[in-house]
Amino acid sequence: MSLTQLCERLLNWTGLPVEVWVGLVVAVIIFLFMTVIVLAVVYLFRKFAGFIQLRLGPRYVGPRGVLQTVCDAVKLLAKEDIIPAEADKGIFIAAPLIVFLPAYLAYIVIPFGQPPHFQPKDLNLGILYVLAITSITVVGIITAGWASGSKWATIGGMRSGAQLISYEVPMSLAVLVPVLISGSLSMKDIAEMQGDRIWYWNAFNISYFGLAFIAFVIYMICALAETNQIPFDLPEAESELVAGYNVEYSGMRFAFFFLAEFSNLFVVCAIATTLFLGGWYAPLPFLPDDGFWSLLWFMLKTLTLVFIVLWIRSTYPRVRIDQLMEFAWKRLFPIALIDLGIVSLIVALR
Amino acid sequence: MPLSESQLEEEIKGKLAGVPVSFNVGKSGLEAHVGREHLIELCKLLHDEPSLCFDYLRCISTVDWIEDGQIEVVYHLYSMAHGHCIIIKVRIPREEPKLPTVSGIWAAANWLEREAYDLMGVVFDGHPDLRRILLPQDWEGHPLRKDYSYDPVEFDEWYAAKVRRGEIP
Amino acid sequence: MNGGAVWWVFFYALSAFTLFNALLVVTGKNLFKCALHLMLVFLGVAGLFLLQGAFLLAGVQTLIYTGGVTTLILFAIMLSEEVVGRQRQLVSRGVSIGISAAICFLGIALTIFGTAVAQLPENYGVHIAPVAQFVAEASHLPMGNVRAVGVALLTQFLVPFEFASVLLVVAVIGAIVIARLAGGK
Amino acid sequence: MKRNSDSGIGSNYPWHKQRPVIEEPRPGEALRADRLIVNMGPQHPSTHGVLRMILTVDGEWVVAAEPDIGYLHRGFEKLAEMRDYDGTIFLSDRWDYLASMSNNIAMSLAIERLLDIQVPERAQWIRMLVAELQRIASHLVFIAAYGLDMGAMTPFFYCFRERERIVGFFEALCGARLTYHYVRVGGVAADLPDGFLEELEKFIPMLQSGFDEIDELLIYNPILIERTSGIGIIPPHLAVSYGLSGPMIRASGIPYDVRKCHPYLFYDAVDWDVITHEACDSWARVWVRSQEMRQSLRIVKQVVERLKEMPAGEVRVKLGRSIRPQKGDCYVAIESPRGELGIYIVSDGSGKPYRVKIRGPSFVNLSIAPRVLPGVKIADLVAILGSFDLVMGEVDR
Amino acid sequence: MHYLVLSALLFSIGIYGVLTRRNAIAILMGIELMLNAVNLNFVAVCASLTPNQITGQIFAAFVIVVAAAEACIGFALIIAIYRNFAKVNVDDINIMRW
Repeated sequence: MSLTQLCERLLNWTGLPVEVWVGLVVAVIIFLFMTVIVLAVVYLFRKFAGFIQLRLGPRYVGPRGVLQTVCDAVKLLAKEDIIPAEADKGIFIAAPLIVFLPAYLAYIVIPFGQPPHFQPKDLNLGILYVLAITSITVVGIITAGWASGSKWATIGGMRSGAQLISYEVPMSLAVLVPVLISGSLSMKDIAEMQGDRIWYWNAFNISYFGLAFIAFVIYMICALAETNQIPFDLPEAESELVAGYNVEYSGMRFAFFFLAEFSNLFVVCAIATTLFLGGWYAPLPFLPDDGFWSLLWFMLKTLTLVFIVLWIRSTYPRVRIDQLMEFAWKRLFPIALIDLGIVSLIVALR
Repeated sequence: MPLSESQLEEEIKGKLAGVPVSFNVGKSGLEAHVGREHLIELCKLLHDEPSLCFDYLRCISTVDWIEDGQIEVVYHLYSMAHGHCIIIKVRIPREEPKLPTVSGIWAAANWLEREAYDLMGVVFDGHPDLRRILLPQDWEGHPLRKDYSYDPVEFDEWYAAKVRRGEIP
Repeated sequence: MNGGAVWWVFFYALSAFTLFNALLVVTGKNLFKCALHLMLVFLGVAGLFLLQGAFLLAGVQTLIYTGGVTTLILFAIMLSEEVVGRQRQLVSRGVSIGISAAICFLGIALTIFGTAVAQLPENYGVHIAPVAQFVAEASHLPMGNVRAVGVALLTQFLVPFEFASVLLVVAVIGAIVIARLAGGK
Repeated sequence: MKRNSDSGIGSNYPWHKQRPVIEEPRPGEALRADRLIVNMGPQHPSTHGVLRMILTVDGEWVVAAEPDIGYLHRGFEKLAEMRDYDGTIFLSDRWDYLASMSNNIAMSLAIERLLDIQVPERAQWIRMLVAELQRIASHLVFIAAYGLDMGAMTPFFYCFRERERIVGFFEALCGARLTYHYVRVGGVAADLPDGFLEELEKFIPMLQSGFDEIDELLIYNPILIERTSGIGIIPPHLAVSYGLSGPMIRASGIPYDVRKCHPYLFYDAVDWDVITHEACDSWARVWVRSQEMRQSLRIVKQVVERLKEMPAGEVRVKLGRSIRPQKGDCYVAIESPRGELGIYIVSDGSGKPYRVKIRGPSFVNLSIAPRVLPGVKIADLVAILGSFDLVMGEVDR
Repeated sequence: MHYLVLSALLFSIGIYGVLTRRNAIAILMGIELMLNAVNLNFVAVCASLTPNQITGQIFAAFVIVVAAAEACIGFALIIAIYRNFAKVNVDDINIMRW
């Protein structure tokens, strides 16, 4: 009686079909994986920002400060969360969930490694699913701004909402380029289409005369704006008059926002690796990239992208709100459009 | 190119028809003592005259000579073009410290005069917005006057009265 | 598509969820909460599409409705209501009129549906245009649905597709002009 | 026209009674502009110190701005009248708390001018050395704070690393890190500790490379340039008429520097040039300050050579127990990092100054804000106010 | 068959919403509900009656597109009305003159 048969009998006994249970287990795994990733990224960011700014990052909690973020998380959970008087409770509690869910749901589609057992569920919609999900965060942010009652948070919510929307458009166009190149929406196919040679990857694919690279750059810029990173981090800018949308949140709910922000960052970089940097493939053919190796390569690439984002985050000043909007509509949008047009021409001719 | 004190003195005397101005050279350059009525006339001359062209008002100070019952207002001027500077002193009686404003000529005078009004009580008529600048608007008295008595007990009662009247929450 | 018992469980759950939220949208007191419930309705409808195998449609619905239209509603609410302060309660008027209209419509609709389904000839849909032949085999596979819709859009329904794009452009420009003209800023 | 024709159930429903009162939009008034009075400060992260700006805001644009100051008013001028001459030096540290050396120098020069005493040459050179180092430290704080306003976290640490070293030298010199009262009437409190000049000489090249790093990191950063250039324009004639001074007036193209126009100490014996920029906008003000740091470094180099050759002599004139200048008044101005810091002292022969008037450069520089700020976007407000480099201690005195 | 009942219910709720709401935005929400109900119908009919054809789904897609455009225009109008009359209460806005 091997373990699987035991599980089989157990699951049938509960009457529900097996897939439901598998789904639940996968969901729990993803949640744990995500929290670990977020804690690691936050720790890395603090250490790295410290290095750039001539100071040491967290050093005291745990060996070389590793447990610092864990303690932060515990502190946030334990802190008493206050609900402002004139905030309407219902939405106030719902808002962080709306913001957090998309970041969490997007993990299902990302192929972390060799498809069969490293990708939770390969949806044929892939990219469309991810775009649809990330557009829900906008609603969550606006509700957060509105629900916290204070005039400043509402205006902050609207401003960051407008920012997210205006950067979603060029982002979707940039995402369409690799979809066109590989001809399918599903993330698995796009990654496989790129093959395991570095010059086959979309970003560095010379056969498209660097157009895909332009799309990659546009995607990263929009990714910065979507996750509210430094050049575009207007909502939380403390020196601006208008405070951010999460100004009234504290304790557990703020942890949700915090978790959502960093897991969004990781998700965006993961998608970038799948679309533009050849998913789990190794840069050179002779390097091993099946089975566990594929996971390693994928994480390596994603973390380098996260590294770049954090690097930009700690060196650049903030862009002004109208420059930010103008940059999105007047510069990114046309370039993305033209880029898409030319690539579709090439794909049609080829 | 900057005129020395003596040349400056002749220059001004030449231009000034009938305005009683007395000059002397103090520790920090030429001083012109003038009456309250002719202040504006002198300032306009100093400002507009191309050869003098005092376009930079460095400072307005007020001194409270309590023995001879006068307040002395001192203007320090400097000319960007020529590089020479002059000091104008005006003495006004302590009881009715009225003086025409020069904020029309030099915009810097706006705040400096408001500060003089706030701390010394010199009223500059014609000033666009003569309000207290450093002290709270409802402060009584002008601290820099020699006869300004400030005793903390009296202040506490004044403050408590205001709180009772509900002006301060 | 109509699978076994699990399919029905999901169907009833989703439809109950959607109807419940729709009722809340209609009878909600606070406008902002109505908008959120509307968003949940959209998600419910997207789920129902999935049950029907219309995968692409579910994705499009989520992207356009939950992402776009709900945000549009939220912005409209914010711009037109006082930003903060008294939440104007939505006084519903003529409740009786509404209910009566809804019920009589329901009656008419159900009778039509009932009779129509009964009279349908059994071989409805047999005569399929040649192009649709390719579409037929592909439509069942999940991946196929997306491909099928794509192919159909650009072959069989090209003209309406172009019209739709023109309409969208006109709509966007029109909206900007209206908002800007009145706004004057 | 019957209002509710559609319902037709009868017209006794309440809403018939309320005649719809719609105020016809008067022809001229296109849009009900809802002006908002907004308070920025006195505890706002980007106003350095306790400055409260009362802004009337119309949507995104600032319509009027009125600074409300006086929160840090400690009444120095009245205090000075109750202290003897030597005591006023200790007051001067707290005017412009970022550049307390220059305050001390201004006060002591004014008193020395009253007493007509000759300060030993070595003391004058030390005063110049200390003044220029203080200018570099103060400009570093400005650039760090300005970077923070713009959202760049990293330049803050680079600037403060350099500043820590300078403050370390000051500590070696006079034991204090912020309020030094090192410069006294008649000279300097103590001579340079031995090894001080060699240490300083080793430090100068490091500072030079530090400046280039900060320039490349913040001043020539494209986002910063795009964000600060073209806003807060102060044309030259306005700058002069409003009596601005220091980097504010030099950024509008007018080479007015107290060290050049009214030379004091040995500034005319040292070669350096006045930095001006024609752009008259916030970025120009930031650029002028960063270039001025380099000029100050040049001066420091030359002063260190001079001090090296000079034998270690006495650095302070022996004055009697209490200083009693005869009757008279005098005005002395020096170039503090923020502009022309002028002291007007009137003495009536007694041991206490009769009247001390402090001309704070930030006070006069701030007076142009109500003229420059209207018509600016809220987002730019922070950039413009930051570039004024205000220190509230000096504004409120 | 069950889908038809569901979409009819949804549609009637939409009608109720449109008729009883005084706020213009709520009315537009009601319209959105109705459009969704229609979409549901399209997809249901297409899947049940013609399993191997997807014309129904394409039509539903077009309905979504048109509905989005309509919503966009609708809300622009509402904002314009609010800007001039400072209220979005449908009863009072019945004067054609702007």
